[in-house]
Order: sequence, then structure tokens, then C-alpha cells
Amino acid sequence: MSTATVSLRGITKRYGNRPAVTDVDLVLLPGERIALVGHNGAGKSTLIKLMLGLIRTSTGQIDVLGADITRHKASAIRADIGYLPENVVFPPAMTGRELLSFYARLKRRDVAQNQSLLERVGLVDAADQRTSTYSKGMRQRLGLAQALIGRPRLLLLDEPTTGLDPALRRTFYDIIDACAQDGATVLLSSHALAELESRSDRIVVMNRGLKVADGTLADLRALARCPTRIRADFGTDSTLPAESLGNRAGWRAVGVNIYEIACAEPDKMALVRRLMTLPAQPRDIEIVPPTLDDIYAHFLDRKAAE
Amino acid sequence: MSTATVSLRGITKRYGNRPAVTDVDLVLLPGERIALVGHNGAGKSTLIKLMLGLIRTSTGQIDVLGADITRHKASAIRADIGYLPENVVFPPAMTGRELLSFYARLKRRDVAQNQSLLERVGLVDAADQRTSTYSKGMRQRLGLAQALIGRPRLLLLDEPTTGLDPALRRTFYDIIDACAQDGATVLLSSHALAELESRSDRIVVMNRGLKVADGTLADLRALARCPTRIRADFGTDSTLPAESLGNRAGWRAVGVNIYEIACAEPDKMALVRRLMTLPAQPRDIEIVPPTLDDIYAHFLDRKAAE
Amino acid sequence: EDKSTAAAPPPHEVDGDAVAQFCNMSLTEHSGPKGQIFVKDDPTPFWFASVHDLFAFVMLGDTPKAITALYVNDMAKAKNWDQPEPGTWIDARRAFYVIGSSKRGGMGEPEAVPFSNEDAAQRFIAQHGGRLVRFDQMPRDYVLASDTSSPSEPPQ
Amino acid sequence: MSAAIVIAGREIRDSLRNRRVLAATGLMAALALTLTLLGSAPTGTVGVSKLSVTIVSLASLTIFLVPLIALLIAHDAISGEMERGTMALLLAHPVRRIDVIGGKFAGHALVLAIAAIVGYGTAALALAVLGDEVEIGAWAAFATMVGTSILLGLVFIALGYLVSASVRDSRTAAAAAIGLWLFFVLIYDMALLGVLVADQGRTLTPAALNALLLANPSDVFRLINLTSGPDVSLYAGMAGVAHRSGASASILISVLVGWIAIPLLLASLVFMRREL
Amino acid sequence: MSAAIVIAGREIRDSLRNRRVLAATGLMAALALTLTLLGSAPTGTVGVSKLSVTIVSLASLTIFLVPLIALLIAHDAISGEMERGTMALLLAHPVRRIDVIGGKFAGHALVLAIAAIVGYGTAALALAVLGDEVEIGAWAAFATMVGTSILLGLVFIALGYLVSASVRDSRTAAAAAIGLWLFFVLIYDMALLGVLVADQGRTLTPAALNALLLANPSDVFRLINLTSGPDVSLYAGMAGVAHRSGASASILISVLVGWIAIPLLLASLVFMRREL
Amino acid sequence: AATVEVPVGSDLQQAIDGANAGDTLVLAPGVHDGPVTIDKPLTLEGRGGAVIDAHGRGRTVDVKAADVTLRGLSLRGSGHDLSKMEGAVFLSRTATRGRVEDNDIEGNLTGVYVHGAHDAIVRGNRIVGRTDLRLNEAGNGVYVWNAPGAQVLDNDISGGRDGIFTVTSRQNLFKGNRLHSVRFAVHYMYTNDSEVSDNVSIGNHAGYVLMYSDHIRVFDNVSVGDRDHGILLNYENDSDIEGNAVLDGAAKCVFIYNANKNIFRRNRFEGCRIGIHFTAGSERNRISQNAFVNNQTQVFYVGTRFLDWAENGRGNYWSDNPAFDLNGDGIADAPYRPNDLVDQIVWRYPAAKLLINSPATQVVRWAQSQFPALHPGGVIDSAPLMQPPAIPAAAAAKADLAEPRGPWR
Ligand SMILES: Nc1ncnc2c1ncn2[C@@H]1O[C@H](COP(=O)(O)OP(=O)(O)OP(=O)(O)O)[C@@H](O)[C@H]1O
Ligand SMILES: Nc1ncnc2c1ncn2[C@@H]1O[C@H](COP(=O)(O)OP(=O)(O)OP(=O)(O)O)[C@@H](O)[C@H]1O
Ligand SMILES: [Cu+2]
Ligand SMILES: [Mg+2]
Ligand SMILES: [Mg+2]
Repeated sequence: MSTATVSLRGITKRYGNRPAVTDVDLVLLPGERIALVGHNGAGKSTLIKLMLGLIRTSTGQIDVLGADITRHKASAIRADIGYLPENVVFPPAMTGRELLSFYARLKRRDVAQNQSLLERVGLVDAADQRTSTYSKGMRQRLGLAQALIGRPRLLLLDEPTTGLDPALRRTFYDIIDACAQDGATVLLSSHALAELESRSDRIVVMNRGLKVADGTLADLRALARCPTRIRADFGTDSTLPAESLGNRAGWRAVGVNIYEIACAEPDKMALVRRLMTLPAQPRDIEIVPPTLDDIYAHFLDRKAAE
Repeated sequence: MSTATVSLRGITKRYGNRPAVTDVDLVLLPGERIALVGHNGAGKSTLIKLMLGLIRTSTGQIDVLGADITRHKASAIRADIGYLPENVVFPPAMTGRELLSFYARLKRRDVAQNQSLLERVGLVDAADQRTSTYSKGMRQRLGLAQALIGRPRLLLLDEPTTGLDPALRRTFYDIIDACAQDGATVLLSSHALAELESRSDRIVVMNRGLKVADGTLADLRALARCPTRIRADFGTDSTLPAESLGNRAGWRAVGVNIYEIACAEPDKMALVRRLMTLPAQPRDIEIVPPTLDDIYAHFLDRKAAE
Repeated sequence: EDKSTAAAPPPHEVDGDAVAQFCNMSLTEHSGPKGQIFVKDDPTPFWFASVHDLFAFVMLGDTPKAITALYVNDMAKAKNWDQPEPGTWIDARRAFYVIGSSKRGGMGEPEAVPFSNEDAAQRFIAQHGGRLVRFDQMPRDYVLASDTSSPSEPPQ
Repeated sequence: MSAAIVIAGREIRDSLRNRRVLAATGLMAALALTLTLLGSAPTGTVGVSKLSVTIVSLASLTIFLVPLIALLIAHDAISGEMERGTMALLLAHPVRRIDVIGGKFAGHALVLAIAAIVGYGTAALALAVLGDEVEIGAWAAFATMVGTSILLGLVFIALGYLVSASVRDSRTAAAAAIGLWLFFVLIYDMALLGVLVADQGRTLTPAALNALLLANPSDVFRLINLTSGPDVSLYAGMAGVAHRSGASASILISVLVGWIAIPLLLASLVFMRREL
Repeated sequence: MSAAIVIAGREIRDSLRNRRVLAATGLMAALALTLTLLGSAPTGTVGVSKLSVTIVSLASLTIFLVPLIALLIAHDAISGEMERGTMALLLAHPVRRIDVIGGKFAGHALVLAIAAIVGYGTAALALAVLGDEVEIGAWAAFATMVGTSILLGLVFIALGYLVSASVRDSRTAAAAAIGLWLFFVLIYDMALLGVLVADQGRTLTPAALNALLLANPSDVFRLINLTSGPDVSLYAGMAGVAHRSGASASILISVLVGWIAIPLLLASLVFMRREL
Repeated sequence: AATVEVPVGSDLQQAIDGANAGDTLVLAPGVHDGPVTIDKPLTLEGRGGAVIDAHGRGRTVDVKAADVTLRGLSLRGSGHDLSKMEGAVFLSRTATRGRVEDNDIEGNLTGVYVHGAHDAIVRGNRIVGRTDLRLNEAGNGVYVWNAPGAQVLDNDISGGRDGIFTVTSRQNLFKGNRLHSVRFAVHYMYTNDSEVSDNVSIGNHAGYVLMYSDHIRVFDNVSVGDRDHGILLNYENDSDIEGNAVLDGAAKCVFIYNANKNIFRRNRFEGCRIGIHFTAGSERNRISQNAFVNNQTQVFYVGTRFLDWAENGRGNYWSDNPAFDLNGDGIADAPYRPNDLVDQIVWRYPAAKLLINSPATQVVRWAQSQFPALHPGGVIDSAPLMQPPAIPAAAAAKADLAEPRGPWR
């Protein structure tokens, strides 16, 4: 399958006169894990809802799994889509198990699979409680489970890790990886950039409704040229000759006898080696590569500057 | 002020027969930033709601700002409490500005302060839109603003960074710090353990309704004795003699020519020095101290093992 | 029932002001046995120029039903058919009635003639014909179904 | 279609669970029984069968109550789910919006049918047990009455959906639903009567009147059940007007069906244009 | 108390914004005007003033409509906010639960009062403009009618809160509210009528009936207004009733006030025991 | 026949005794002492102001012979023993064709007692009864007993018990009388085949009270402001009540108790608390083309029987009927039902009045108007009229009432 799972061409969505998404082109391919990031109100959720046909585009064309999602007849293709809304709400009177059965039946999938889904999201114990008694994270787990029903070919997850505890969050990323391995397209919007780094093949950055960046982390890193930071703590008891750090070229003191430097990726190892060979041995060193956070900030700033 | 802002003594809360919180003692002091962590359904939100008197204890006694919060007359002390619920919902027909005024008036605070609050959470542009048009993060921002009205002496924030974009998240922690500096007690529940590390004075770990740990990060680290991990990447092109790493004592291969070791904190620097003086110089090293994640996992595991 | 517990007012005696229900004439303008009914919260009785009318009042749908007492003239005791004397009132529910006799009521209509005891009633039947009924057995048709025959001549 | 069936199933389970079915059925049964027992009491002399009397009383009950129950069930079917936020997730599934309307309609229709059949059945049972001989024709009229009661209910369920799909929140929906009820059940007939009286037969021809009656589903219901009623000359007011109308029962029933189909369709159309 | 005022302010603004005030006022005005202008058109007036006729018809309208509007406003005041989740945040503020009830009550009361005063005021204005001479006494009766209409509305707002604080979700609240309306406006009196018939007027003395009437706020309202003057009670068909119903106007009004206070109190108590 | 002047101070009885049959005695103005008895055909005529005063003893003028005429006299002071049938004029069984005309009869027990005198005529008298007696001691204006052919015409009668009271008689004509301030204006007992027409009853307890009589033609009479009943029928059969008007009666325009086969046609019943009170047990009465106007309760009938008040497709006019007539035939398209279940309940149980304006009762009424088979029985008008029929008596009465100082004021 080399055809795009989702393709957006020139999408604009306006609420009244106010644009929420402006002229976005986007192609999602099978097996890709795409992270959708951007500030609050950037238009991430709007994009996802557009892909689902929950709201209509003002201009532009959306194809999802080969069909125009806004067409009434296209509804059948949603059987292959898993969606997790940013605010997941369930009919309060139903139990988790009942809800999963309901959604599975809607997707014409085997209800028997649900037990394993419940196990995967750790809701087996609470499966027969009414969802109104669920804690926030439990609801999110149930939302995840329902999105995963029936091996969807497209997963649209709007801030899926919201409220998930660390344990399940790890499981979650494993599940996502498995799905992608399986050929599914996974689009997830998130603000937890740190988590995304190793977990996404591609990153799409939204800013005020515009798509401002789209590429692999490496691509973006290269584009952004964000520096790695090295921090050395020489301890309060050590006396550090000023020239030890090459007269501190580039080094900034960030505390008592704590110094930090921002360097390009290729220069990193040389600097570390130098540190370790100093007369005054650092008590502690930290090496912080440019995070998605930094890259993201870079793109937002660039945009703001434009 | 040396008296506790909040004190919980032997708190149990049952829903039907099912306990949500069991026999919890907890004292929060002025100026403290307390992180409340635990798995989904551990009872964090329940604890916070109990402190607010939104739900009633099954057994136990709660004093908040010197009063029994369950007493009808105690409602006035809530003027000094800021609360952010885990699911923040506003009357949809009001604008952000109107809502802030409403809550400020309820707290008998000066409405004029609200503009600066709106600025701090970056909602000035959207202040006069109805909250029903807000994105999820914008709602969360408004929720934060409302919790900060009138310099509260106690902040109860249930997953406050949910849905916040990275920029505002940073601002948020700065605001929290300022509040604590100011003498306020800040209790925040969160699953973003990484963020909490440097931002909390004390960490309370909940597991299945029980308080399983309570202390500073250092205390917990010491208690947990979690190791620091060092990872060295020697690059694919280098040939590494097996004995270079002391016949790999403790070192695990985690990739092609990538090795990792878990060590106690005091041994870290020796290991790094050794690495840098190896004949086969590592192309890259990473030093990962035990994260709150690790410590947290430790406490949960210990509990589960009991 | 509370009929027995509520203190039944005693019978009134006919005077010039007693006006018959239904025809609005003075009671004294009519001959034959007469009746009176007391209803709750009203100290003055409804008067009836004939016992027949009294039964009509009891049976008609549009009349008060909170009846506390009913009295009719005991024709066994009364000597004057035209104007039964004072002191001849008896509880209408306990009386024996002769219907279908040749005797006509105050205005010439068929009359139910009341007696305090069965013997007197039987004697009356022997003399004037008719049959004996008790209060609760009074046929509805006899009271309400109209007698379309011309009224007989009254006593002058 | 199967999506609609799944949704219908959920609605039914939901209605059973929150005792809505029970409440509706109980109410109908209680009122129907009361009317049956009261209704036959004072009419001994009329010479129409007890069942006929019961049918007309129950028909009048239907006009009053069934639209109310139907609107109560239906008015926030769409708006409520949108407001609570469960609709977005539902529509992200392979479900056409028309399926949502259709499924809910099927579910709610069943609820209403159960309420009507059990409720009125109780009354029929009571009559049967009370041991009056009833000829077959009257039972047929009874069946017609129950059937058309359900149809009338469906009309108002459909109208309820139309309201629910059109408004922003369920409070507005509730107000609009009550307005709808007042309009069709009370105000329309009163106004028509007023116009008739004021007009004194100058402009309002019988044909026009007929058309006006067909424009109100509860009048259509009345027309159907009057033609099978006992003594037409007994009817006054709107019913008296109604019995002059010439339309046959099958036409009337198709009008009712139209009154179901068109609002349902409109509701679907309106719903399709809504954004979540 | 100030918290209650803030909440009242919000309710009022909210009601103004979502056009609830407008709708209620418009409805009342339209119906009141219609009734006033139609007046006594076809019926035999037995020499009573037009204003008396208007008072009687408006009073009847009030009994039907005002409780409905009140319940519509009130039925999900508590349950709706709990369901939507805005209540938790509100109660985390220095607000006693009784303030919530009190504040909402004040706000809704104002909404209702505006609707009643403007609505009925329009009718009064129309009468005044149409130039009928009306003596002062009749205007006083009119004022009483408007005032007690508002009181009646407040009773049902309070009852609506009681329902709203007691039930789990606002659908149940809606059903319960309609049930309440049916009960107090229709079923109660029908039952009384039934009891009267069954009892054959033997045990149910006028005094007992009177006491029973006090147990229904809409009957209390009727007693106040439809016996307010000889003219009015004559037209209302209640001539000769007024003096028999022993309670004086001031007692009746305090009964109404009791009917407001007690449900409000109960609602507060029930609400206090609810968990969010 | 001679004409004899009777001066004041002479003995009237002597003059009568001395006269020959067929003579006319002309009484001079002033008081002539009574009582007197006339036992031969004579005419007694008063010259303006001639008074016969019985000074409270016996019958002022006791007529025993046929063809006696009393004219232009003032008759006063009869005795007041009802059992002795005392009164101003007593026409006994033998006083056939007696005429009592243009007299001024005041302060006697009974005005004119037509006691078996066939074909007597009482015309144009002013009869004022004694108001100082209790009702059961008072006499009637004209008392007709068993006097076939007797006529009472154009009198003005007031005071006393009944205006015209007839017992056990037939073939009488009561016409053109004006009756006021009495108990019953016209009171029939056991009197058949008679006519009552063109009379006016004002402010009496009741207007036309017909009891135990049949075949009475009552037409073109007017009752204005009578207290209890305009027309009362009690055991009254086969009578025609046509063209009458009852206006402004306080309680009931018409009360019908145990009366059968009567015809009510083209009457106007207006402004009473109850238009017509109809008790059970009254059958086969035909009631059509009447106008029921502005009565608080148009029809009061408590019964389970259905009564259709329309004949040959014409019913009555009802002022409160919101009627419509699509085909313009003057007949409303929907039947009219004056009463419903609520009315019946309220009538049976007056306590229910408290509920009369309750929405509950309105809903019951509404349900009944939709489905009247719930109806407990009662009156139905299957062909109500759109317009009230013209009723001359009513029109005349109204015209008179409209005059500020009209003759009936
Ligand atoms: N209203 C309720 N009825 C019954 N059980 C409830 C109710 N509310 C919460 N619970 C239960 O209480 C337990 C604690 O819930 P709580 O919301 O405090 O969890 P939490 O620690 O906040 O979890 P999360 O991280 O998911 O927010 C859960 O097992 C939940 O199912
Ligand atoms: N129904 C609506 N009416 C008007 N404006 C809306 C509506 N929904 C969203 N918006 C606006 O569209 C913009 C994009 O919203 P969207 O929910 O897509 O943001 P987002 O990127 O998901 O933000 P977040 O990170 O907070 O979830 C926002 O400015 C928001 O105010
Ligand atoms: Cu008589
Ligand atoms: Mg979003
Ligand atoms: Mg929580």
C-alpha cells in the first residue's frame, strides 16, 4: 500500500470569520506515526475533526482511506478508523464493557476481542462498573480501548496520554508502535513533546492554524539547528581555574561552580572529553540533547518573527 | 505561619463498599509544593475533592486553613482556596472574562486583577469569546486563571498541566513557584513525573487509595535506592575489546556497541571517568539519573509485592 | 356511617311560612301526609307537600346529599288526613309506606302513605288497596317516572 | 442499517435501565384503567357498548398524553448527546447521521409501543375480565385505536427529533417541545374553532377545513378514531367538525405516516448540517 | 448572602442572554392579550365588568402556564449543573449550597416576575387603552392576580429545585417536573372531584375540602383570585363559595409563601447531602 | 229595566232587595255600607268614587244570581276568614255570566272569587290585595274555582297571595293582565283546556305557575324580574308554552318538575341564574326554537337520559354557543351541549364548586367536548340556531323596559 491513508489539500476551516485552520496540506502514509503539535488553539483538534467529517471544511479537499469523508456514503470507512476525542465522554449509565461492545458492534467487529482490549488498558477490574464512577484516567483508558477496536487502519488520537498514569503511558506507546508496525497510520496530537521524540516518525507543527513544519525529528533538528547543552558541576569544594574551560569560551555559569554550554551536535563529544581531562574534575556532568521542546520553540519563534 | 494549611487524619472514603481512599494521613504546610502522584484510580482526585468538601469522608477528620471544611459555615475559607478540577467545565454561554469576573466576585476579590491573570495564561485575545468556542487547552488555561484569583493560600490543582502547550506549561510552573514563595501551599496531582522533579518540594505517592510514600525527592531517592543509568555508544565502526569495560562487569549491551550500566549515585563519576579513558572512545554517552518515574515505579512495585 | 353519629335535628312543626320544595306553595295549602328533610349546616328543613316529593328530593341527582334527618307524618297517629297534627313526625327511614293505594297525595298525585307500624299500614291497605314498601325499597320508577294520567280531583 | 439497529438496541437498553419504559407504561396503564373503570360507570342508559365508550375515552387520553410522553422521550435525543459530548464519538464510528436518527427512532418507537400496548392492553383486559360481552367490531376499533395511538406517538417522536436536531441546548429543546405540544394538542384546535366561529362560514369552506384538520396530526388521529366510534351525533366541538371530513381511513393513516416521515427526514437533514 | 447575589446576577444575565426571559414574557403577553381582546366574546356575561372577565381568564391561564414556565426554568437548575460538571467548580468557591439555591431562586424569581408583570401588564394596558372605565377595586384585584401569579410561579420554582436537587440526571428531572405539573395542576383536583363523587358528599365536608385545597398551591391561587370580589367570583362561577371557604386572603397568601419556603428548604437540605 | 240611583247613606242591601231583575243600580260617590248579597240579575255601577265597604265582615259583594254586573265600584273591607271564602266579590256557582268590570278592589281578602260561576268575566279591574297579612292567611287577586268559561282580562292585580289562582276548572281565559307584587302571578291547579296569554308578571315570587293541569295554552306572556321562577311546571301535561319571554328572573327562568308532553316553542329565556331547570321524570317535552340568552347556567338537568332539544332539524338559540355554520342554513354545524360531567358533579355536590375553575375541570370539560361519549347523559341540541327567533312579547317588553319611566317600571 503506497497510497496515502489521509490526504488534505488546501484545507481551511473558519468559525464565523475566524480561521481555525488555514490552507493546510498534509499527507499521512500507512505505517507512519505522526505527531501533531502546536500551541493551544493552534488547530490540532480542528484538523482531526475535519478528517473525521465531524465538522465541514470551509475550503479544501480531504480524502481518508480513499474516500471523501464528508460524503454521506463514506461513513462505512469509519469502521477502519479509531478516534479518541480530546474530551472523552461516555453515556454515564453504561459499563465499560457494554460501551466497548456497543462500539464494536457499530464497527461490526467481533465483541469477543474486547476482553483483551480491556486487559491491555488495565480496566478488567472496572469493566463492569458504570463509567460515571470512573476516574479521569480510567475514562481515558476506556477511550483508548474503544479507539483500538478492530485493528483500525487509521488512528486519530487527540491528546491520548492525557491523564494516563506513567505505566499505562508506556504501554500505550507500545501499542501504538505495534499498530504502526502493522501498517496503520497513527496521528496523535500531544503537548508531551518529550515523550514523542522516540515515538514518532514524523512531526507536524501547527501555529495559529498554519502548518509550519512537517518532517522527521532529524529533519527538524537539522532545519532548526538547535544546540545540545552540556552542564558540568564542579562541586562547591573544588577551586576551578578560570582558564580550565578555555577561558569559559561559550560556557555560562548557571550556579556556584556549575557551568553550561550550548554546542552543535558534532562538537559534543570533544567538549565532554575535554571536561573529563580537566585538572579540576567535574563532580557531575549532564548532557542534554536538543529536545523536541527546543525545536518546537524554534519553529514557533520563527513563525512569530515572520 | 507554622500551622498546617491542610491536615488529614485517618481519612477513608468509600463509594458503596468500594474504598477510593483508605486511612490517609497528610499534612500540608505553607510554602510547600506537593506533588500527588499515583496510578489511575489511585484516589488523587478523591483526596482533593475531600479537601474541598465536595464529597464527604466516610471516616476521618479534615482541617483546611484551620477549619473543618465539611461544616457549612466553613465555606468562607474557600475564598483562600484555588481549585482546578481535573475536568474543567464552564457554563458555555459566558465569555472567559465574564467567568473570571464571576468567580472573582464570588471570592470577593478585585475584578480588576483579572486582566493580568488573562495575560499570564495568554487568553487576552480570546477573553471575549464564549467558552464554548475554546479549544481544550484554552479551557484549561481559563481554569488555571480562575484558580489563581486573589492570591489563594491553598492551591489544589488536579492535573493542571493537562492539555497545556509546552510554553504555557513552563509559565505555569513559574507561577506555582511564585505562589509557593509567597507562602501558599500548592498541591498538584500529575502524571507528568518528569516535570515535577524540579518543581516540587515533596511528593506523595498514592496506590489503590493508600498513601505509600511521602517525602522530598531526595528522601524518596534515598529510600528507593534507584540506580543512575549510564549509556555509552561506541559507534558501529569501532571495535571494542571485550575487556575494555572490565569484562563488562555490570554492563549490558543494549544495541550494536551500545552498553548501559545501572549504578548507585556515588559510583557515577568514577564510571564516567573510566569510560572517557578507554582506548575505544565512546562516540556518545548519556547519563540518566533515577527519574521520579523510576522511584514511583519502585514504590508501586513494592506495594504490589506486599 | 356518620348519619347515626351526627346529632339529628328534631322535627319542626308546620307553620304558615313553611313553603313546599318544588311547588313553592304553602304546606298548609295541601292535604295529606307531608315531609321534611334536614341537611348539614342548615337549621331549617326543606318542606315537602307530599311524601312523594320527599322521595323525589332524595332520589333526584341535583339536590343536597348531606342529609342529616328525614321526617314524615305518621298517618297511623294522625287523625286529620288533610292537616296531620303536630307531634306526628316519625323518622322517614323507619316508616312503612303504602304505595299504589286509592288515596291521593296533597295535590292529587300518587302518594306513598307513611305509617309507624306495619299493622296500621296493613289496615290501610285493606281499606284503600296498594302495597307495603320500606324506605330503602321505594321504587325509583314510582317516584321519578312521571304519572301522565290526569290528576284526580282534589278534596275541595 | 445494522448501525441503526445497534443504536436502537442501546436506546432500548438505556430506556429499560433508567425506568423510562416502566414509568411511561405505568402511567398509561394507570390512566387507561382509571378511565375504563370510571368511564363505563354512569353511561348505563346510553346504549353504546362499554368498549366503545372506553375507546373514545382512551382516544382522548391518547391525544393528551401520548404526544407528551413522545416529546419527553425525544426532545433531547440529539441535542442532549451533542451537549454531553457523546455524539462526536458516536459519529466517528461507521454510522450515518440518518442511522442515528433511525436507530433512536426505532428504539424509542418500541418503548412507546410497549407503553401503549401494555397500558391500553391492561384496560382491555380489565374490560374483558369485568365480563362484558363485546362484539368483534368493537375490538377491531380498539386495535385501531391502539395502533393509531402508537402512530401518533411516532409523529411526536419525529417532531421531537426535529426540534432536538435544530436547537442548541436541551433546555431550549424542552421549551420548544412543550410549545409544540401545546400548539398541536390545544392551541391549534382552539384557534380553528375560533376562526370557524368568527368566520361564520363565509370564507372557510368544508374542503379548506378538511385540509386544515389534516395539518394537525392529533386531528388526523381523531378523524381516524371517530369514524369507528359509536354515535357520531354525540360529538361536539372539534370532533363534531371532524366527523364531516370525507377522507377514508387509509388516506388518514397515510397522512399520519407522512407526519412521521417528513419530520424524520427534516430532522436528518438538519442534523446532517450540524457540526460537532 | 453576597455570594447568592452574585449567583443571582449570573442567572439573570444568562436568562437574558439565552432569550428565556424574552420567550417567557412574549408568551405570557401574547396569551394575555389574546384572552383580553377575545374577552367574553361568545359567552353570556351576566353584567360583570370586562376587567373581571379578564382577571378570571388570566387567572385560569396562570394556573396552566406559570407553573409550566417555572418548572421549565427550574427543573434542571441543580441537576443540569451537576451533570455538566460546572457545579463542582462553583462549590469550590466560598459559596454555601444554600447560597446556590437562594441565588438561583432570586434570579429565576426575577425572570418570572418580569415575564408576569410585563406579560399581564400588556393586557392591562390594552384594557386601559381600549378605554373601558374600570373602578379601582377591580384594578386592585388585577394587581392581586399578578402578584399571586408570581407567588405561584415561585412555588413551582421551589418545587422544581427540589426535584432538581433530588434526581440523578436532568432527563429524570424533566420527567419529574412534568409529573409534578400534571399532579398539581390536573390530577390533584381531578382526584378530589373523583373522591367527591365516590364519597357522595357524605364525609368530604366543605371544610375538609377546603383543607385539602390548601394542600395544592394552584388551588390556593385559585381561591385567592377567583373569589377576590363579588364580581369576579360571580363570573368565575364561584359565587357563594368565597364566604364558605373560611380562609382569609392573608392566610391563603401565607400558605403560598409556605409553599415556597418549605420546598426551598427541602431542596437545600437534599442538595447539601449530594456529592459532586 | 230601570236605572236606580243609590245615594250615600241609603241601605244598599235594601236597594238591591228592592230592585227588579235587570235593573241597574247607580251608586253615588261616597261610602255605601256592605256586605251585600245580590240574588237577582242586576247591574251595580259606581259613579266616580262610589265605595262599598264591608267593614271587615263577610264578602263585600256576594253574588248568587246569574247575569250580575259590577262596574266602576270601589270595593273594600271584606272579612278575612279564608275558610269562609271572604273577599270583595264572590261569584257563586249560580252567578253564571257574572261580570266584574273596571272596579277598584282594595283591602279585601280575595279580590274576585269566581266560585263555580260559569262564563264569568273579570275585566279591567284594579285589584290590590292586603299586604298586612301573612302569606298563608292572604287571599288571591282573582280566585277561579270550577268555573268553566270564566275569563280574567286586562286587570291590574297586586298584593296578596296569587294574582290569579285557578283550581279545578277548565276552559278559562286569562289574558292581558298585569300582575305584580304577589306570590304567583298566575297559579293553575287542576285546571285544563285553558289559555293564558298576553299577561305581564313583574317582580313576583314566580310568574306562571302551572300545576296538575293539562292542555293549557300559555303564550305571549312576559315575566320580568320574578324572584324564583318565570314559569313553573309541576305535574303539568300536554301544554303549549309559546312566544313567552322571561327576562331578568333572579333564580330560574323555567322550572319543570314531573311534567310531560309539553311544548316549549319560540320562548325567550334571558338573564336568569338558570335558564331552564329540568328535573328527572319529565318526559316527552318538546323544546325547540327558544332563545336561551345570557343565563348563567343555560340548562340545569341532572339525569342520565339523553334529551335532544330539536324538532324537525331546528333546535334552540344559545347565546353561549360558539357556533359556526359552514353551509349557511342557519343551523350550527356542531351540536350544542349545555352541560357536562363537571356541571353534574357540581350540582350534585356543591362543595365541588371550589374546583370549578380548576384546570382539572377544564381538562375534563375539554376531553368531553372532544369525546362526549364520556358524557353522563343530559340535554343535547342537535341543531342549534345561529340566530335567536323573533319573539314579539319579548321585544315589546324590552322596549318598555328601555324607557326610563316606562309603564313597567
Ligand atoms: N462517584 C463515584 N462512584 C463510585 N466510585 C467512584 C466515584 N468516583 C470515583 N470513584 C472511584 O474511586 C477511585 C478513585 O478515583 P479518583 O478519581 O480519586 O482517582 P484518581 O487518582 O484521581 O485517578 P486519575 O489519575 O485517573 O484521575 C476509582 O477507583 C474510582 O473508580
Ligand atoms: N465551535 C467553535 N466555534 C468557534 N471557534 C472555535 C470552535 N472550536 C474551536 N474554535 C477555535 O478554533 C481554534 C482551534 O481550536 P482547536 O480546538 O483546533 O485547537 P487545538 O489545537 O486543538 O488546541 P488545544 O491544544 O488547546 O487542544 C481555536 O482558536 C478555537 O478558539
Ligand atoms: Cu300549587
Ligand atoms: Mg485540541
Ligand atoms: Mg483524578
